Amino acid sequence: MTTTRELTLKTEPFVLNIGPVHPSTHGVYRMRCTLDGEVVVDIEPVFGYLHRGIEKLAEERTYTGFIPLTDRLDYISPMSNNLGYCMAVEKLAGIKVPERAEYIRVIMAELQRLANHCIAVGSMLNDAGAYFTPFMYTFRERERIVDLFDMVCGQRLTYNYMRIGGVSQDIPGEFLPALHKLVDRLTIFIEEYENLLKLNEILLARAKGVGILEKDTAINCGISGPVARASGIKWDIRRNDPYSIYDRFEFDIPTCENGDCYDRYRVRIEEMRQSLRILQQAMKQVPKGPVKADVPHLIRPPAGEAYAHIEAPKGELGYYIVSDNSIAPYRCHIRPTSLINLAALRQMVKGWKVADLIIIFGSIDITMGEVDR
Amino acid sequence: MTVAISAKEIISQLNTKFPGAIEEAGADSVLVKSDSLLAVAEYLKTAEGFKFEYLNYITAVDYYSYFEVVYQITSLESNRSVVLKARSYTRDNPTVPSVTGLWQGADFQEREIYDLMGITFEGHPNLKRIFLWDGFPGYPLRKDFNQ
Amino acid sequence: MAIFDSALIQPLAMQVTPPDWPGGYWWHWLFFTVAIIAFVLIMVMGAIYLERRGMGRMQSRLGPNRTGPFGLLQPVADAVKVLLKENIVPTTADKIVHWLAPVVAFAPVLVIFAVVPFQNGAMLADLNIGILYVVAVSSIATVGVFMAGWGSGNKYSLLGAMRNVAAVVSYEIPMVLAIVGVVIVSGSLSMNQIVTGQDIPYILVQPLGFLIFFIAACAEINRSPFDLMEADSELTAGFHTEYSGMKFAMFYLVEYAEAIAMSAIIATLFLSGWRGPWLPPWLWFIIKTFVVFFVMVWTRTTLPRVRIDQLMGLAWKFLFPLALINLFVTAIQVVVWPDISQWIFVIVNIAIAAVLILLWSKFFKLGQGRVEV
Amino acid sequence: MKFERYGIGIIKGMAVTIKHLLRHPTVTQFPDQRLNISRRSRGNELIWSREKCTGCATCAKTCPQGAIEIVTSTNMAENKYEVETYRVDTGYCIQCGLCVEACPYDALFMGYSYERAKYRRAELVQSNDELLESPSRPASGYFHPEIAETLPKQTLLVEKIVEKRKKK
Repeated sequence: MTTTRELTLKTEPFVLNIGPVHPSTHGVYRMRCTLDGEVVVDIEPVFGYLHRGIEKLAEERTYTGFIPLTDRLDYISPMSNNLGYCMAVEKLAGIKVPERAEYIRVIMAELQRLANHCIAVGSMLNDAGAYFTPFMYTFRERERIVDLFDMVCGQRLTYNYMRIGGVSQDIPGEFLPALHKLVDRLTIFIEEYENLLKLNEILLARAKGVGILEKDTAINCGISGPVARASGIKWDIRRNDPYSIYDRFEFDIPTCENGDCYDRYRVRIEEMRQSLRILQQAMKQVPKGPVKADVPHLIRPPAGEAYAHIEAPKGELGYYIVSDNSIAPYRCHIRPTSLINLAALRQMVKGWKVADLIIIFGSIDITMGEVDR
Repeated sequence: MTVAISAKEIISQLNTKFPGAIEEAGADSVLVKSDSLLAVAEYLKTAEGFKFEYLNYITAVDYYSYFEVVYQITSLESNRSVVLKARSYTRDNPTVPSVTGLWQGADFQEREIYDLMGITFEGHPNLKRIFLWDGFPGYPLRKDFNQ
Repeated sequence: MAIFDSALIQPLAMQVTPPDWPGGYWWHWLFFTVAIIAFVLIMVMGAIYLERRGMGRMQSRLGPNRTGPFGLLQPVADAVKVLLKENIVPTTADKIVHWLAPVVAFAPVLVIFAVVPFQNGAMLADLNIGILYVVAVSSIATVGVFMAGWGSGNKYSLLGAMRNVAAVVSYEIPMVLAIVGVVIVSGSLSMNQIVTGQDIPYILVQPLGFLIFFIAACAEINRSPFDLMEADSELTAGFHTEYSGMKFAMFYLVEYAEAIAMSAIIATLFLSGWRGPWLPPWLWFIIKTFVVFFVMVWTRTTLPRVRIDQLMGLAWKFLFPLALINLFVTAIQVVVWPDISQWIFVIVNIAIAAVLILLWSKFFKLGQGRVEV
Repeated sequence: MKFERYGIGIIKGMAVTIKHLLRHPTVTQFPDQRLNISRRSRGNELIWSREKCTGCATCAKTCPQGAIEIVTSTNMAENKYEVETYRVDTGYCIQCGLCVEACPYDALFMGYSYERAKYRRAELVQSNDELLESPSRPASGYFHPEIAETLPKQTLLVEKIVEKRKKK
């Protein structure tokens, strides 16, 4: 249902500056919105408030020394960042990762996806206005996941767990029992969380049909991850370009057709279920063995270039590394999922109201650490 | 599995279609002359049998003697990808044609490269600095950037 | 409770006449003015405590529990803190309007309580047009809110204030129509007589009216899911973005005092006010007020926020026709079968309400609402 | 038939929140109740063992932030390096733990303690004896499994369902 502009009164557009300090810009994103009353006529994104020059810093660090900095890219899902970077360097240097390390990596990446989607879904629903309740529930579950990360690597936010050729330490003995309990707990939690807002009439009114991203636009803009899958693009790097040991697990790729905010929320919830499926399979199969290939600390990959990409929780996360056979990358480009997913935001929000702008923006799920790098 | 399309596969087709446009064909990448980049990219995006409609990323590397802009494009249907490269041999004002007309997703990435590497993308509708402020001295990702 | 006993023996038809107090009218007015102000302030503290603790527990947190026993003194501590804060007036603000707005918003809320019966006849003024007076006075607070939004010179504030005005103007109509249903059944506009006439709580006799009144009341006092005026995720804080210190405290007070006032009115109109077995009447009144307020807290915790056009659509397309039908049905019942036991109407009205809501829900659709720009 | 538009969804959601009202909250009141942190916790301060350190400076080379400064001199009599200064600028430290991993002589440990904030920036630069292990700054089990075994078991939220939480 669209109404044309002629039916309504002529008004004077004015510019509203949303961000960089605003409760729902998820960091320091800034949108210079031109509004006509409540209707968004145009937005102009302004980036750079969190720019730290990480790509330049990579050129001044050793290959291993850059891993802690990848934690700071997408600080919601550092494990995935670690994984992507390590895979790129392994591809460059031709390192084979031990079996046990691969399993641990997959477990960590899937837990990270759960943790990320917890935040993504929670904060999107919080942007829709449910007073912090969905956010609190998902955050509570994220704490449970983060507990396990804390157990294996000793930090709760900047994990720095993956290493080139494996992972830094073996998982402790109490990890797998705790993971079993966690998977059970999360299965129950998702069911309960579905009751909370899945069929809520107000959420349906707010999110269904709002901020539609057409399939063609999504492809043209290079959108990836849950946002693309919500628009009907059945594209998951875990399945289309299986890395690590993802080809050994059974899981589905949830997709939706409409590409609206509600679909993006649904896709994330479904992905959480699929992640739980992968975890259930993976934790039964973890083999014994070493967790790290014999890689020198100051690794010197042969000169060349490599691009490795993984299906990070937010989409395709890639690292393009050029080596000149020194201890530091010659060039390390990070394919920023969040930045590229923002490319279609302008088309998505045009003509919607300010309140919709917030929920559409929330449904894309970006992290400013990755946008600005 | 995303098969990196072997450059030899498409090089012959590209050579017949655009004679003289290919500078060099690597193992999995095609180095295109920067003035014919747009035509090649458009052909690869639209032509039957290729349909490379998804732009994974754009990046640029400073090799001192030249700048190399790297495009990876993927065909979602046939699950194949190819890496296009274009070079600019000047350091003063390197220019490469913009592909924003073909892939809208290139918008921010080209702005980022312009901001950090100083490569001008001809035909970009809104080529401004994206992360750094206007008037920032120099381009930080260049190898000769002096802190 | 000796002071109330004298009030109890008053005849029901006393209308405006205050009870026969020793010392005459003036003592009565003085006593009830002081009592109302104290009541409002204490109830607001209780409400804030209830909201923060209750909401905390619903979100699986604790809520404030540090100040005093069980955190009961938290509202006091908050009040002291906020009163000591610096009073900031933005340079672009309209100084006089900015200063006047909290006062204009606060006064009418206190005035509402003049006609709320705490016990039989225990009220400042038993106006024979009591409920009309409530409707008239309660909309004045909107002027204060709009003054705050306009005077702040902030675009967020202005947007919030505009939304508030639009909402209040729209929701007055279904609200008044719902009240008229009650008035027809009870045959009086006086709050006290509405209570004395409620042998069956009107929530049963007028289920649809109650629902409409509750929704409209929530919208009018900016309670979630209609808290668009201060939508924290969209407009940071809406109309009181630019307020600090004492003036902010006034707005905070208004917010909760309005909620208490509306809860009190709902308790009076639909939950048979101070009537109830065993406990003293004033306690029944307070309990019922808090029960209604708790429902408001509960909805605030659970529901996302609606959008402004959906808010309007709900008022005009959903509540307004239903309120009209409810009014007609009630009028017919009262006129045609004046002597039948009300219990029959209870069953009939609940059935009618269920059918109407199901029917309207089927045709009424919110959502979409993109404007071509 | 889908009951999508009759308020069923709203009622379901409200049932979830009211259930939570009766459940025990998940939070911990921090200064009073303390959960056991991870045995591998990468805490605030680095712990250095003077006896084991040979002054090889692998840690300094590994540190991505360049926060470790180490000055050695040769002790000709015993034919070994002598560490004169071992200085860590914890203000620059990002607690990545790479130095602990890299140390070939197990002379470095992450700290198990937390709440080690300082009032002055200068106090963040710690050297020599300040870095040794002490009762207030125990060593963590990060990359030292033998220490990890001695530390108390980590409290897991998923295992510990809140009721049994005691006040310390």
